[in-house]
Amino acid sequence: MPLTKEALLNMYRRMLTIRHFEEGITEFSRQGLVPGTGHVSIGEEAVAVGSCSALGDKDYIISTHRAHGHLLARGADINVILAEVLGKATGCTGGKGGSMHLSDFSRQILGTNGIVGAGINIAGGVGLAIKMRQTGQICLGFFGDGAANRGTFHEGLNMAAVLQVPTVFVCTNNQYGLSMPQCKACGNIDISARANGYGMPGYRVDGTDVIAVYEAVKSAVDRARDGEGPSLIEAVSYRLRGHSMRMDQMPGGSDYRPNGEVEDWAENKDPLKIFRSKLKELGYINEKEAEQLDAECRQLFESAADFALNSPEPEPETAFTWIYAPEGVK
Amino acid sequence: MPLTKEALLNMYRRMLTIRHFEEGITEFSRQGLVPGTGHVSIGEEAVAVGSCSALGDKDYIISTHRAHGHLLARGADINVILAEVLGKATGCTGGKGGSMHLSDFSRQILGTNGIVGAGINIAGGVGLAIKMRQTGQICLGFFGDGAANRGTFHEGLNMAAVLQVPTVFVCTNNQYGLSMPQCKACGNIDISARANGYGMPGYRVDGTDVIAVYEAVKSAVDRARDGEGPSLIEAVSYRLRGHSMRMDQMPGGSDYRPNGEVEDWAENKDPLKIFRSKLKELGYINEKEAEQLDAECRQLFESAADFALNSPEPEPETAFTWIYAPEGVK
Amino acid sequence: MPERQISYREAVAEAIKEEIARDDRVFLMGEDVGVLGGAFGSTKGVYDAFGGERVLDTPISETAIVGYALGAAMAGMRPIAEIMRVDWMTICMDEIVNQTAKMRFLSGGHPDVALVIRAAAEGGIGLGGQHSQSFEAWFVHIPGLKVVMPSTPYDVKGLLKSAVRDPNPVIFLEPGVLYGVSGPVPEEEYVIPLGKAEVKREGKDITIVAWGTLLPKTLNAAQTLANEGIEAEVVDPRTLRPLDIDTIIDSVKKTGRLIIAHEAMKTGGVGAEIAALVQERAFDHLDAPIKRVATPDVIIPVNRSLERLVLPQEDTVVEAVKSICS
Amino acid sequence: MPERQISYREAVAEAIKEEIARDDRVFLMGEDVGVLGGAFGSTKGVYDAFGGERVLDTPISETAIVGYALGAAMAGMRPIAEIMRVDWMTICMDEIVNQTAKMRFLSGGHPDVALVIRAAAEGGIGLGGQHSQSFEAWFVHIPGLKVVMPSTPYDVKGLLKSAVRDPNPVIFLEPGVLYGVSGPVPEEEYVIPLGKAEVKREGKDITIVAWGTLLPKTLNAAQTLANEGIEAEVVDPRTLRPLDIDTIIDSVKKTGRLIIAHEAMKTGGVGAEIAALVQERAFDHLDAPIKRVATPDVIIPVNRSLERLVLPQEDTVVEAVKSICS
Ligand SMILES: Cc1ncc(C[n+]2csc(CCOP(=O)(O)OP(=O)(O)O)c2C)c(N)n1
Ligand SMILES: Cc1ncc(C[n+]2csc(CCOP(=O)(O)OP(=O)(O)O)c2C)c(N)n1
Ligand SMILES: [Mg+2]
Ligand SMILES: [Mg+2]
Repeated sequence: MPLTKEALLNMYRRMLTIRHFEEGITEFSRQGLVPGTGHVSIGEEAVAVGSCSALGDKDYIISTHRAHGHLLARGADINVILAEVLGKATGCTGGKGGSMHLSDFSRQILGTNGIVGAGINIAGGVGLAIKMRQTGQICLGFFGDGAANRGTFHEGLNMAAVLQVPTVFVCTNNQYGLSMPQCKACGNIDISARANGYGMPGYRVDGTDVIAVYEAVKSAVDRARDGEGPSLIEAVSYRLRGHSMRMDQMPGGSDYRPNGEVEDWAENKDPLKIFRSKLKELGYINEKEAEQLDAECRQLFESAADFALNSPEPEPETAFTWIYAPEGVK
Repeated sequence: MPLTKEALLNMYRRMLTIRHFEEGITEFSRQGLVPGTGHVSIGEEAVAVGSCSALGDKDYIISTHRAHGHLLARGADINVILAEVLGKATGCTGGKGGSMHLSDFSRQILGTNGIVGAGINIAGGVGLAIKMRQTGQICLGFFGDGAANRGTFHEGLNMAAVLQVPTVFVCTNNQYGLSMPQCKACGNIDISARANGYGMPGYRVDGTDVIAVYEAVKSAVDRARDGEGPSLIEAVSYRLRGHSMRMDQMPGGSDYRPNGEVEDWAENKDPLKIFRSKLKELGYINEKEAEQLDAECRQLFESAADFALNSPEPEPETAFTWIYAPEGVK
Repeated sequence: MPERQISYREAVAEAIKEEIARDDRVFLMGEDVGVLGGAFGSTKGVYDAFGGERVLDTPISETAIVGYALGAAMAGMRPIAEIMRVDWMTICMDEIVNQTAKMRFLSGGHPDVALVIRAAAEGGIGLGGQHSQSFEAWFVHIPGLKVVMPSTPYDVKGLLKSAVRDPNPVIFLEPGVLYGVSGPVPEEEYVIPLGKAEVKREGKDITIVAWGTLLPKTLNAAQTLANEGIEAEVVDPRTLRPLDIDTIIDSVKKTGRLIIAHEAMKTGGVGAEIAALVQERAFDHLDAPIKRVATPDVIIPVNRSLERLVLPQEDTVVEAVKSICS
Repeated sequence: MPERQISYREAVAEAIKEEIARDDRVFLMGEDVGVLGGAFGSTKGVYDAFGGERVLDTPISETAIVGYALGAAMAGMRPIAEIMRVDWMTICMDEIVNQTAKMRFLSGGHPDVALVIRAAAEGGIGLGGQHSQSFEAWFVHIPGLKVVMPSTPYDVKGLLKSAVRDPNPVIFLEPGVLYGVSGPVPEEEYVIPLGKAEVKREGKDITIVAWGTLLPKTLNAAQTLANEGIEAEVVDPRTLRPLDIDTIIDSVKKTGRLIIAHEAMKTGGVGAEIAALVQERAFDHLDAPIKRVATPDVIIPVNRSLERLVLPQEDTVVEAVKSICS
């Protein structure tokens, strides 16, 4: 069933929102407003939006350190997410977790992670609970190409296959793990080929094409929902910015990439540009509408910025809460 | 180049030696002479001997908790190994490591391991040193089908492929990891298929056929020696005894196997029986010679038993040595 | 009617069975916990009672065992995950320390981080350096975790049931050498609250805090000492985090002397923490330096006499007491 | 001529370069240590000097990094392995604790177990719960390891060179927040022996043992206290295993009072071990209970003011001193 015009425009809107959000926080980071660091996913929006569009309302996601896009694609409250990135009391963890620890339980977003590859097993475990409780949900677990070389990938995917849990594993292959080119980090650059070792389907898809991502993830989601177990999807895209906002501001922090590589991808494989052309081709949007949408999404960020910048700092006492459950919780 | 009669008989002799050694210590264990536990590899001798026969004198091995066979196949001193299993001062670690920690540096046997899957990375690292030092050796790392589900397998094999180290990974698929049937522990029962995910050749071979094992390992060894990097070999065999000598003595300690399975393998796929028939077929041995060889190998164990049983207990002071290097070592 | 006697391992299995029966969110997962009934027999009968839906035999994948248990907890289950031995909790420390212990905090107060991670601990059965350790000190260092280490069949049953019901992640350590030891366990259901020490023997001359295998050894030592006129009070913390320091301090205020006895390595063991706390809070009540009885800093050997030599024994406790009670 | 000033991170890189140049068995491996020069810049220039043969950028595979380093050591090399942050040493604790620390013992005295495992430690830069920890207490608990944690450019250079030459495995922890701090480091080669504390400031009223980021904070606190008439002696152990307890005891015998200051969590931190040792060996010399200054048992928050609030600061040390020096 092909995506409707409305659905496609909605996807485009989400991608634009992510782009504006991440450009905005990059600027905030330069101004010293972001405590610690943060990892933007500019260039990878099609993976976030394509994947999350394939989910039902009740489905779970688990994500990584590079998660703003996943959260926004899944419909998390932009105000709350931005406030968290700025370490404010109104953020999803009250400013305690920051950019690497975003969540929204009302949307089944169970959390992101500062440890590369740690979410893979958790996503499998969420799938296990779904299976045991027979709720008909699925869980989508995001991770990166770098994470695919951690033991957790192996243990988590094999366990998922063995237990036949309804988890879809989505690897955003943005071609770098910090400074390490994926082609030097993996003995075989085709990460999806690893799925066969676990007896699970693996698909490699163009991660700059949001529709292609959607379709691949959708078929994996359907499969999982039908009780046929987990799948691995590798979405090949490119990280258009530095590894983190902090590193991008460091001298030499991005010197590890071949000359012209970033520019080439930005020019020719920016998922937003590609999708915009596609929408125009389909006659779903014209230049003026596109610009209006762009402005709307920029406005979403601006108003979130208003909210977050004006939000209070967390109260000192909050440093000591949530370490254990409040007494009496059962 | 086909194996000579002498080489084949030598291989058979080694297999017999292992069998007698492990039957002997099983009896010692019943008598309470083995501290802790020990894991015999009865039924898996062809993997040990086939693999080690493919190595040159200077090549390294790294092994597992189920290692007596590997040590004896590699030519370690049977007296020293037996003494170690019995926890005696004359053992390779002076009775401190026991059956799970066997080594013989004079034969490049760098050690075995009580942690399932931990040797895989170590074997890769030995390969790395070989490569850096350009010594022309190779390293063979043994591990089990259960270990193949640990993250160390994944990290170790991928790293080996990335660094192109001369390490040959040999997985003895004896079809069980303790009580867990391999077919229930691996999403895909073909462990060798995982090699492709790392861009490394993977072979699955009949692990009850010592010549088949030899040939597969030999070609991987040659490849590694030629600078073409690591390989994975899965040798399918069967563990004819319980998981450990200790568990074999516990009530219900082997109830997890289907009725008749052990008997069937013992009857039809015992690697010693198979190899003996083969040797007879080739006209390399007759029944009488076979029996004589058997007696000789049994005698090897008897005399090792004499040595080990009469060896002294370790001195109390030795409990405190080898924790740090002696002062002054550089 | 004489009280029913069952072994420590039977008490563990019984607690698990009762909790699975009580709450349909509770399940058991780990290596060989199902069909086999556990490598040490501590889950015998659980699979027979509940089958493969509630008792999952897993591959040898310690990071996945804990990671899956955590994920399942976050989606509303109450897993009991077994890592066969604490020695290989080394493999899943990220899952325990960075994920499980911090999940509530890092997800903004997520309510469902209720899981128990069980493992056999300590040595004494000749299994050597990689199968005889005790890392309770590591877990005690980690905010977000609770750490329990019971030494009797009665305690293990009551504490394990509480651990399963606790809304926090609990590291539950079972001294392997005690699995075969029997003791009274009533047929009726009971629970023992986490975080409460028990005075296992009253005495006025010295306080000995002991847990794990050192608890029974210390009780024997106290008997020997009593014959020589020294009355030791033996406190079993049972839970090491949160630690019931008040019970310990109260006892020290009475006796003026303290020994802490555990099997873990001396340097950096939990004995250090207790000594540090007691000297801080009962400085003026101490008549002698606090002593620690523990394994000297070695690697546990397989050979039986060497192992016996390095692990603290009843005698070690007796001698330590005499050295500060003269 | 004024002494040369370089940063802590430059001192690290210089030590590594000198050792690689000195001994062809030495090499560096880890994530992003090569082309990038380290995620925190602490290996900048090493790759340029020696290239990919002696400086290996690895995949994100912490178990393989340590396991490979160990294997390479066993076959005659002297690896320096970097785990980017101590927080993810959680991932390779088996390789560190069960393999590396025990390899000599379990292989019957194998001579070649010489490797250094480096990592950035501690918080203070807003990186939150999984990137701000300090686990020196875990490693101090493990026989077979040495544990070093230097706080100045001078110390880190001299100690790292010794660590590389040491025949034992060394866990080498570098407080991340100090990478940018500069200090005098001579051009000429020097080494500092492992296991020797240094009295960083003399004083007669109280002894403060401090390491990591707490060392500079404590030196500042000592200055403040001096203005108020309290002369603190500041001892930096530098190596935490083996610990130079004699230097600490000597100081306490002189001052009669002791505070231990570290950034790791209070419960189960190395402060407990030092307190336990000192009360045992200098019981009669103590005029007040030993106090510990440490992070209270929390999870480090990202928000800057909350982070500042939970981590011990100069003020925290000053107040602790006043509480026992009155
Ligand atoms: C276990 C672990 N190792 C290393 C790091 C440091 N680190 C943070 S992100 C990153 C790169 C991750 O690469 P990838 O999985 O491809 O995700 P990407 O950053 O490209 O989105 C590294 C090495 C970490 N946080 N956790
Ligand atoms: C990391 C780890 N997990 C679990 C164990 C307990 N254990 C010892 S041997 C074994 C089975 C190993 O299976 P496999 O790798 O197939 O080797 P096999 O015993 O069949 O030779 C298990 C689970 C261990 N020693 N180490
Ligand atoms: Mg990446
Ligand atoms: Mg097996």
